Amino acid sequence: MSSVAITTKPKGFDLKAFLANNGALVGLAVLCLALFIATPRFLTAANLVNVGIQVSTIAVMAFGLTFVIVAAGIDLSVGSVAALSAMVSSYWATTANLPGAWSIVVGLAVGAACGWVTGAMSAYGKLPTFIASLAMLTIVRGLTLVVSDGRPIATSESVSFLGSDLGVIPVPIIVLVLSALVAGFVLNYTVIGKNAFAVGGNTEAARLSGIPVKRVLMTVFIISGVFAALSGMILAGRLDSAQPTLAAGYELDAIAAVVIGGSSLSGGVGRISGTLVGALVLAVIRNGLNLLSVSAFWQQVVIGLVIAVAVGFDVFRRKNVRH
Amino acid sequence: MSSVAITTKPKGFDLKAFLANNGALVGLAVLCLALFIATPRFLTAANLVNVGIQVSTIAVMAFGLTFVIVAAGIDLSVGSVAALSAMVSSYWATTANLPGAWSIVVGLAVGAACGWVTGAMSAYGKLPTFIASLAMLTIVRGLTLVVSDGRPIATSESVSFLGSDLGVIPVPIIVLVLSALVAGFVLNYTVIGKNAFAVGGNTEAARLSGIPVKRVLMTVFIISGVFAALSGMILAGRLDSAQPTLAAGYELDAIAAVVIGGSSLSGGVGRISGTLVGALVLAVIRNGLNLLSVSAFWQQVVIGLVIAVAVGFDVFRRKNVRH
Amino acid sequence: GETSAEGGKVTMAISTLNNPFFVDVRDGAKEEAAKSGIELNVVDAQNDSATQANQLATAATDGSVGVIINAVDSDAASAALAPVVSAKLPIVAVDRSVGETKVASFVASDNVAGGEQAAKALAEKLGGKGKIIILEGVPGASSTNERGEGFDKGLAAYPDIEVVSSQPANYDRAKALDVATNLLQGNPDVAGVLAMNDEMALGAIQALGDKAGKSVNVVGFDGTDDGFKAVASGKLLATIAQNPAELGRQSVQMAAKVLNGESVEADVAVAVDTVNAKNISEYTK
Amino acid sequence: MNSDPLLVLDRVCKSFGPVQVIDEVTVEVHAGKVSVLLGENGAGKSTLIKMIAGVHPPDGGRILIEGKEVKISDTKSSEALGIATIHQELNLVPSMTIAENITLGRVPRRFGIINRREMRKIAREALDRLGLDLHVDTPVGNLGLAQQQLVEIAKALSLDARILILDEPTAALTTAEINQLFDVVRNLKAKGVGMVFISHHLDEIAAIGDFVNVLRDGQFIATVPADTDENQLVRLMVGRDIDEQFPRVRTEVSDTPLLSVQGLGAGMLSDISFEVRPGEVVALAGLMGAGRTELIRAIAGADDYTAGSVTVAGTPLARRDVAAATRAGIGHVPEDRKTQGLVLDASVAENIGYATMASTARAGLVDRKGQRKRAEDVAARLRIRMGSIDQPIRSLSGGNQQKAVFGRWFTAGSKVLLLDEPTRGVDVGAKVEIYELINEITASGGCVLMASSELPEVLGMSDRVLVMSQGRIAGELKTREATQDSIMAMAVSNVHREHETGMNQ
Ligand SMILES: Nc1ncnc2c1ncn2[C@@H]1O[C@H](COP(=O)(O)OP(=O)(O)OP(=O)(O)O)[C@@H](O)[C@H]1O
Ligand SMILES: Nc1ncnc2c1ncn2[C@@H]1O[C@H](COP(=O)(O)OP(=O)(O)OP(=O)(O)O)[C@@H](O)[C@H]1O
Ligand SMILES: O[C@@H]1[C@H](O)[C@H](O)CO[C@H]1O
Ligand SMILES: [Mg+2]
Ligand SMILES: [Mg+2]
Repeated sequence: MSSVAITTKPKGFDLKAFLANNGALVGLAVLCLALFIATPRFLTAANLVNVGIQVSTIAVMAFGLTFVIVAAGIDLSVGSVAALSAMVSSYWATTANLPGAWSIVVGLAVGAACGWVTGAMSAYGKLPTFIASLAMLTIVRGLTLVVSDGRPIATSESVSFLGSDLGVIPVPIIVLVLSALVAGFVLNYTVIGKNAFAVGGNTEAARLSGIPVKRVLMTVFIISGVFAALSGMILAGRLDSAQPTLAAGYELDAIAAVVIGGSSLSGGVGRISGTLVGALVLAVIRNGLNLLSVSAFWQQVVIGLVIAVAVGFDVFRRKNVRH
Repeated sequence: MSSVAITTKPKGFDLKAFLANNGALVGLAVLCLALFIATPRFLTAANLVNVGIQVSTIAVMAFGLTFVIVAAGIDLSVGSVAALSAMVSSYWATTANLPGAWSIVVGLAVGAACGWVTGAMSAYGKLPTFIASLAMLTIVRGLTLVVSDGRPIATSESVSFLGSDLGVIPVPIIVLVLSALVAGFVLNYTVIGKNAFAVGGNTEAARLSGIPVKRVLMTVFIISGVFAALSGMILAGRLDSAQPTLAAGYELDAIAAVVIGGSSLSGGVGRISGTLVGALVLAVIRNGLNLLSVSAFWQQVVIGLVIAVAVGFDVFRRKNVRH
Repeated sequence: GETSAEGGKVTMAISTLNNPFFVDVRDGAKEEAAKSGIELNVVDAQNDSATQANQLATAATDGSVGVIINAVDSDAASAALAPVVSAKLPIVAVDRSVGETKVASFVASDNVAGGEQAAKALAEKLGGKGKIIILEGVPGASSTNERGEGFDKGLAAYPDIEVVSSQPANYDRAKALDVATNLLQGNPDVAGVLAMNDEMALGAIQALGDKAGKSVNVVGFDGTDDGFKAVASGKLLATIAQNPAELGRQSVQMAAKVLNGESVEADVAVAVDTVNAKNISEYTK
Repeated sequence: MNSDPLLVLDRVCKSFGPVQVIDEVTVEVHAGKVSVLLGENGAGKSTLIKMIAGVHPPDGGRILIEGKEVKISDTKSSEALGIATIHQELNLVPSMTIAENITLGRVPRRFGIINRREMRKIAREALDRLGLDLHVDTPVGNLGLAQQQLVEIAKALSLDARILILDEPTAALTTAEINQLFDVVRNLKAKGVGMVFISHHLDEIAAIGDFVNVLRDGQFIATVPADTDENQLVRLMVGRDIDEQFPRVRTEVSDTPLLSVQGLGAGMLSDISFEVRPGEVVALAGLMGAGRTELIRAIAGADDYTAGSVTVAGTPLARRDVAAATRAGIGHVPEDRKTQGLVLDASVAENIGYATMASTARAGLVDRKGQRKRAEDVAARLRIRMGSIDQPIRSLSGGNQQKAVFGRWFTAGSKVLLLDEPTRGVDVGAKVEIYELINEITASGGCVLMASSELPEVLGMSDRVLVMSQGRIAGELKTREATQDSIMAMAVSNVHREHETGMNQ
């Protein structure tokens, strides 16, 4: 019977299926509507631009992380990698006085190198990705402090550009959109992406089908490192300064964004659009709580609840659709 | 045929098997020997007592966490739970002026309640434990700030006792030893512990054998919450004050201790003695790096490397023994 | 300006509320705001510059008529304040400077001077010689750098005092306990501890146990309630008392004045005092 | 066997640590012929074919392809040599579609960008070869076990290899799909493809095999023609005679039902009512996806149901409560022992003890001594072959693992045994031992409900047969009066009538 049931394809637009597949999006819409009713300040162009800028760093970081999570890994080092990349790129231009135009490339290379190391630890050293990236979280933060000697370094002009405005449009939003497109394309239309899904869905099957599992692991961590680096440079660019504590703890937000967006931590499932929505959910909540002048302490409580409810809703929804 | 090889039982003491099963312990011994050679200050009674006190908080926290990890879960909320428990127990005695003798019990109850909530989110709400406990990390920290209004609260006498000395022996060390015995006993000799192993080894098989998987999940999180609370109160007792930022970030150290001690993040494997050794490895390294006056920045790098190497060594060793 | 303080919303962006010092700053500010009829919206950056940047951007568009900032990091604050500057809202900085950004008023204690006073208090007690250790604040925070500068200045006059180690403990008591314990282990003959705030000083006192105030002297900074208690009990040699509530009150006063079109001083220096056994009774009532 | 062989495994060896699993075995594969590997569970059949597939390169001996020595170091190089392998364990990515799974590892691409249309085309063609009417965009995780096995086969076929290896491809299939598969195999034979085939079903060997290589304990025993008498094959394989393949001892059946299911409905199941009496073995037969597993799981408390009731010895059971079912005397041997039956890294003793751990505990303390003794006793009684009761159950052969799951319910004193494909992938010798366990249960007044896709097993071991179709009970037969044909006729009976309701869930 299943063969019969399964061959049936939806006729026309299936609202129920759409809602079921876009739980986070629905949640986001509800959230925005609630805020729109609660305060007139939410739906102003200026505020929406704010949200866009604010979401950019976590979202870009989370795009890279999506690859790792799809491949059934986790990358706890993204916050530290963001800091080191921003720091080295600033050191390069400001302290070492090397050509500032290259600083972004240098930062991205640092991110790729960090990803390479984490990937190698997990692919060749056979460390669980949780441990490999936990070790890197500490190591890379330590290196950031060593490079900076614990002091902020001014960013180069090209990094500052990443945090500035281009006419009326803030550069972080442009970078965000481009990153989403590139990440989405790579994840869905290229062999790199498909291989990540296969490895995450069933590593052994992937291996037996001739997919180079180790290389796939290396690749997703390098991608994660590069996006983390980009995110770190946007952040530093916005502050015109690379801080030794930059993006500390952001890994948890980025992971939350990916998971709220519908990726499964057990691998094999994930979408860049979902991750973007997940990051937006977090940013809109933070923004809204500030607009509504909710006390800083209660904000943390509310954000935790939202993470739980958003993912809980997603789990519930999926269960109900399957059967 | 395999039966032949397997029936061979070790005659007398099997050094190779011992080493293979106690990788972290060997690592610890090597570490201690190296420090003993490097600096005469290491092997003084005073310094060893220091190490003992310093290890106590992370170790006690990690004991509880071992239960969760054995059951194939993770608990990121332990640091926050330690803080809230210490804060509420101090609030109870100091601010609300209720009987101070009860404050430890109140603190432990807070820990149990937090564990109950995390457990319920994962068992009944079907949230991945990573997400449930991540949400709790934020929520519980927020509540700690709400309760304390951001200020430290002086601890009650009974909590201060947890951080004091009993004759020449520091109470944290006594609590550490007792906790290890209790945790080890529960994990190995009771139905609670054995159920945690079964659920962590294969949840579906455990469920189909009639093991109440949900209740087991609830139980391990409650245990984790109680040990986290105890650890938080030791910490506060040592400071005579419950701090709103108490134990922030300690969850990563605790997880590292459990994993260095040989537990597997995929569940079904773990030992309390291993966790103790894991916590000691981290504490001895920190202590040693300080004795050797290594800069704080490089310390982070070294600690990350040690986590990677320790777990890597363990992975390698197991692979070589299995086949 | 054409606005008036009465009834307007002012956003106060604080670096972190996980520290009693800033809770006092906030409370002083709230008190003053209630008096002058200002709606004070307090946001907490949890010591993260980027979070602060986000909060300032929100403040620029959410109807706030003015901003009071306690920067996480002085250099980064400049860029973070850009949206507030372009929204032409008046800015008052409190406790920490904000780089090049032009502010209506900067209300602060002099951290360099305070650092110098702290160093002097310890050095004199030690008779101008001996080994000491320094506990630093959050790396990169301007108060860390400024107090460090003050320590250096103060110690320059005492060439026989040797700083055997200087390590960050992030203004955190628990962190300081472990760091101090370890440093003392490596340097058992230390005679003094110079901590960049009271929380860390108290952590060091715990690490010292009975030695605190006897064979080893500790100096803190801030003048928190716990700090004063420690001075009174003789465990803390001295603390450089800032008056955080006063910092908060003054910052709101300055903001109110600007909003009402009155002129204000560009720099409001709130006095720091060396509080020790001699004058402690004036501070504890 | 006279022509030059396509592939030769020449005196290959393989050890895992100290354990030598393959000891100087020589096997040949010829074009257009099916070379069967026969041996007990754990004899080394899968290990042998993994050498060809590039999973476990041999540590001794040579592999020759058309007379030339080759090194097959990984799966890619095996594929490059024109070898396709269907592994014993399913190797599919559940979250990916059928099309993605079929093209796994060789997605049609240009400059790294995937060509989806081409991907679907390859998949469609592969499914058509097996006559499978599945949509290529269906996620594989939504398919039943049998359908997944067919997708796995389709995937291997789509490689157009000259050497095809099939490791127990029929274990999860029912007769209809097996016949379909054999048609394809014959077709490939005609095209000159050389094949290696592994199965524990002796009748299948005669049906498509050409010659049989018998292994025992990792050693090569003999190569004999495929039409060799079954008893002779069994003797070669297990080293002794097996008197009877289905040693059912019928017992007195009392009247009061032990297990009673009334009006049960859940998911695809609707209105299921029947009773099983003490001393009785009732078989559940049906086509793939008929709903047998769902029924067994609902009774066992593993899944919820929406209508009806389950009663054991007069006491109604709570829904979806395995512990309650266990206490009432139900024991459940699930469909897939690896994922649902065993904690693979735990010891044999622990695996046997899970169902009795809580009930024998005192004040929350595990009765360690008692648990161990009970496990040892039951292991001895069921003749579980192992080195020690403390070894990880992962290291036991499949048949012995299966017996340990039985052992769990023996120790628990279960009176109602629910068996789901109890002998899937189990060798002839071990099968007989499992059948004897079934006899023991009924002899001691228990009863057995057994879902099985192996009709000989159904006919040989049950007393009554319930035939399921489309989630309903299509009819009931007395085993004595039943034949394979009468069961099959009933199994397909109302397929068409139910079509409509079946798809609207
Ligand atoms: N990776 C491995 N590590 C250790 N031992 C192994 C490994 N793989 C197989 N074995 C052992 O090798 C022996 C042969 O296993 P193999 O899977 O080849 O048997 P088989 O003949 O295919 O059995 P079955 O009929 O149950 O499929 C068994 O004892 C098994 O436990
Ligand atoms: N989670 C699920 N999602 C979609 N379909 C399912 C799910 N679970 C079961 N099915 C379908 O329900 C049908 C009944 O499955 P069940 O396993 O009970 O059948 P069966 O008679 O035991 O057959 P077999 O085990 O041989 O496949 C199958 O066609 C299966 O594909
Ligand atoms: O002035 C404050 C306090 O000293 C506090 O303890 C840390 O941050 C500084 O900026
Ligand atoms: Mg096999
Ligand atoms: Mg079935």
